[in-house]
Amino acid sequence: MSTSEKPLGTQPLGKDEMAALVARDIPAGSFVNLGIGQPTSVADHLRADQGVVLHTENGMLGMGPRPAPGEEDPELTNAGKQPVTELPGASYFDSAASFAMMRGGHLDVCVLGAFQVSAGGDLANWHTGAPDAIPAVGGAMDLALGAKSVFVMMTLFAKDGTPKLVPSCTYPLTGVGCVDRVYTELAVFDLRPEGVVVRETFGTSYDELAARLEVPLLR
Amino acid sequence: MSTSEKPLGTQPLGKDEMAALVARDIPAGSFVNLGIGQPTSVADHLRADQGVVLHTENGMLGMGPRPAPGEEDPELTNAGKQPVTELPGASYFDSAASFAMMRGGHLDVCVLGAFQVSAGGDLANWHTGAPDAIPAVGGAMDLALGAKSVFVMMTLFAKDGTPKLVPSCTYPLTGVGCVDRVYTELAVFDLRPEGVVVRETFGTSYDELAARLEVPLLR
Amino acid sequence: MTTLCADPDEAVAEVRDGSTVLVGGFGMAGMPVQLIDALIRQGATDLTVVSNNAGNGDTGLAALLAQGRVRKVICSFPRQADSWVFDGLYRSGEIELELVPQGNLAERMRAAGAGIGAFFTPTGVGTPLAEGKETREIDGRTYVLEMPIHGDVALIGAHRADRAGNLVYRRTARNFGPVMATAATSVVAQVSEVVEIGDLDPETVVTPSVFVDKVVAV
Amino acid sequence: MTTLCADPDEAVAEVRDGSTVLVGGFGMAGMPVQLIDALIRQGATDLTVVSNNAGNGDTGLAALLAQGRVRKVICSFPRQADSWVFDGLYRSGEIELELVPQGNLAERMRAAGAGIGAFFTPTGVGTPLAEGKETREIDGRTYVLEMPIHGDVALIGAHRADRAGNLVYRRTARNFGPVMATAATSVVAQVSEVVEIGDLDPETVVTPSVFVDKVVAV
Repeated sequence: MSTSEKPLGTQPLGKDEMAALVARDIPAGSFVNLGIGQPTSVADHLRADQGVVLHTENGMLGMGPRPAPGEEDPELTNAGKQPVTELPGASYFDSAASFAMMRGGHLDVCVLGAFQVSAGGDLANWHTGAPDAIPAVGGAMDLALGAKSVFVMMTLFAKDGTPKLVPSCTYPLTGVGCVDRVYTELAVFDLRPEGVVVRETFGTSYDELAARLEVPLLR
Repeated sequence: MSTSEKPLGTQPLGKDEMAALVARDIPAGSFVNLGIGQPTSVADHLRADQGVVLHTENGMLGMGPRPAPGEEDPELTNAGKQPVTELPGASYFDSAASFAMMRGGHLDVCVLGAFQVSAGGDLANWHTGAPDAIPAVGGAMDLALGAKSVFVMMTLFAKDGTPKLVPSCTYPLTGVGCVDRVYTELAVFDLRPEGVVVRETFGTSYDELAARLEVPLLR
Repeated sequence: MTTLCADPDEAVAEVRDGSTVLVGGFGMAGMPVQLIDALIRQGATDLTVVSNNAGNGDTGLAALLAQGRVRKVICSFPRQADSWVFDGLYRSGEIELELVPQGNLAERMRAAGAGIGAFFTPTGVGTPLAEGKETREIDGRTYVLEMPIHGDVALIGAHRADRAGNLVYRRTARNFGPVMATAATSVVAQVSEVVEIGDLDPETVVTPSVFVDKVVAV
Repeated sequence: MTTLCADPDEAVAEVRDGSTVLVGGFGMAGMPVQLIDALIRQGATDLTVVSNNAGNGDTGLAALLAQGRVRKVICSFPRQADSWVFDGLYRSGEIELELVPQGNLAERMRAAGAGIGAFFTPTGVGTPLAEGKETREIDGRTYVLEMPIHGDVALIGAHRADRAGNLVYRRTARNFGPVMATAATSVVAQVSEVVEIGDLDPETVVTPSVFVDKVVAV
């Protein structure tokens, strides 16, 4: 899809708008894993009539929103160890089955955060490479491969101004060639075999993006 | 254990006596798979106070005896597709879990029939090697490896008079080095790293057995 | 998204020529009889059938085989007292057989469903069924490398489904259903009863809805 | 045969120095808190602990680590906001860490329990966590070979046991319990309640009694 097919946003997206955008793009009836952190906010924007079923890696399909205060169940949490609820039609299973479900390609969409994404779809989101950092990977490497479509939500530039959509990741990889689409505050990118396609822009233009990124862009 | 430690039987065992002997030797509290065919008769000789729990490869622990006529449930069968019953404390699981339970070494004893057993514990019980035979293996190769102790029940000689406990199997193998003990109508043999030990005899003697078998025997 | 089908014919309508079809059941327990009958009517041919057995008597799988619709059978125990249809086709060279120990059959489908590329199993080592396959000694034990078995379609029998597609089974009829449900691109389940969403206890669901594409009550 | 223990101390009495101990739980859900506390009192040292996390705050696993009783941790996510005990030991080189992606951690224990010698998984390929490991391309996809993780002991938390040792879990507290129960030589489960044999529906048992050695109600 070229950028001309959609109205261009006039200013960069806020976090909430990004989450709403991702939610809009998830096909009805999908089975979806929202990772941990920012991507979990996508749940707040899914419409009930979308019929999306949420998976959490710790062993549940049919995860519902945070419970009302005082109704938390310590034995019902999401992957971020936050209390959640159970929706009708839910099911529970053990960790081996939960990751088999992901690794086997049974989920439709997974939404993840990232430090860097390469033009070829490599993902770096578990380790900054800092020598004194204590490494921790959790389910990140499984999630990176764990769905038919892997979406990333991230800011397009790091705090120091360097792009996070790069020709080649400099941070340690989480997965190789696994990312299908990247949502940022300035644009949405499809990572395709033929290259990086700008799908939509927000408060910027294709030419501005092309000037700021080292990655060749396609319209 | 040498043969002198047990009273010698004065005549060969009948099938029922063999089954009773196997049942006697199964340690209390064992989890046991009785294969199909003749070994299943061992169940009739287990005492309730032995607390033996029967496994069937089609996905059940806690299998009970054949139901009363008219009370058969087509969805409750053993590996021979015969109707069985459910005992208190039973559980059901799928085929992958059932064979994982066996392959992972969680069962204590498996009792199988055989065409041939070698002195080194190789088992041949699935195929006679006849060129026109239609091959069928079922769970035989899994069962051969599927317990901490694998017992075989068989006649010691084939109909043509040739021994079935042999230096090396001539029939196609089911498993290598997997048999621990062989129950026959004439003797019980332990297959140990140091050789074949005659554990008990029935209506014959160590010397007679040694003369009729090509396998070196230990007392 | 799981579709509730009006009848078994609708449930198997999309099976294509040349497909690999996983068929549940151990003997008659868990056998998706009505789905197989619908597949016979449906007409797809040149099939590879993966199932524990290869048909009994003259109905069900045996009838599918008798129509010459099955190119290859992957199973553990084709030879039975009443497997004359398979026996005849096999002896006359009209059907291909890949014989797989029952546990490897289940585990190979489990691997397909779980995204495992291959696995080392001890079962079959040193036997004719491991001939020509890669073996490896690991921690003093010899294993043979086995590959996943993927299905294009799985036809399984379960006890009860909810409208979302969650399945529960009954007794030893569970057998190959849950693992086949993970191993096929399209999964069709026949059940005795379809209940409302919320009527199955989430703790007791054996096959979660994500694996199930079509459900039909028979 | 499953033994009902009078208290958690009896349940962990036989853990030996140098053992590999699988510890269930994802965060606090399914964490066998009383068994860990008993293990701290019991005194076994030079342990290898396999668990999803590496302890939080100053209690439970963290307290075991703080006593210098753990030589090595095999886990997926040691670093957390309150993992200061592990962090300190790791930075000072007093504890060894084998970092394993969570799905590989579960699958490696599943392999141990299922008698699988090794398996090819796509998870981790091309990352630092696959460095030095054998890789192989199968059907156009690259996989890394991963080995089983066996435990000498598993300490798990379940919801309810019957006197035979069958276990059921509750909600997302199930997580690593069922797979750890298959992967250890001796399996100890703490539960909220022990019921009579026959009081658990056989269709709903998640961990069959064959896997469970000791049960203690807490």
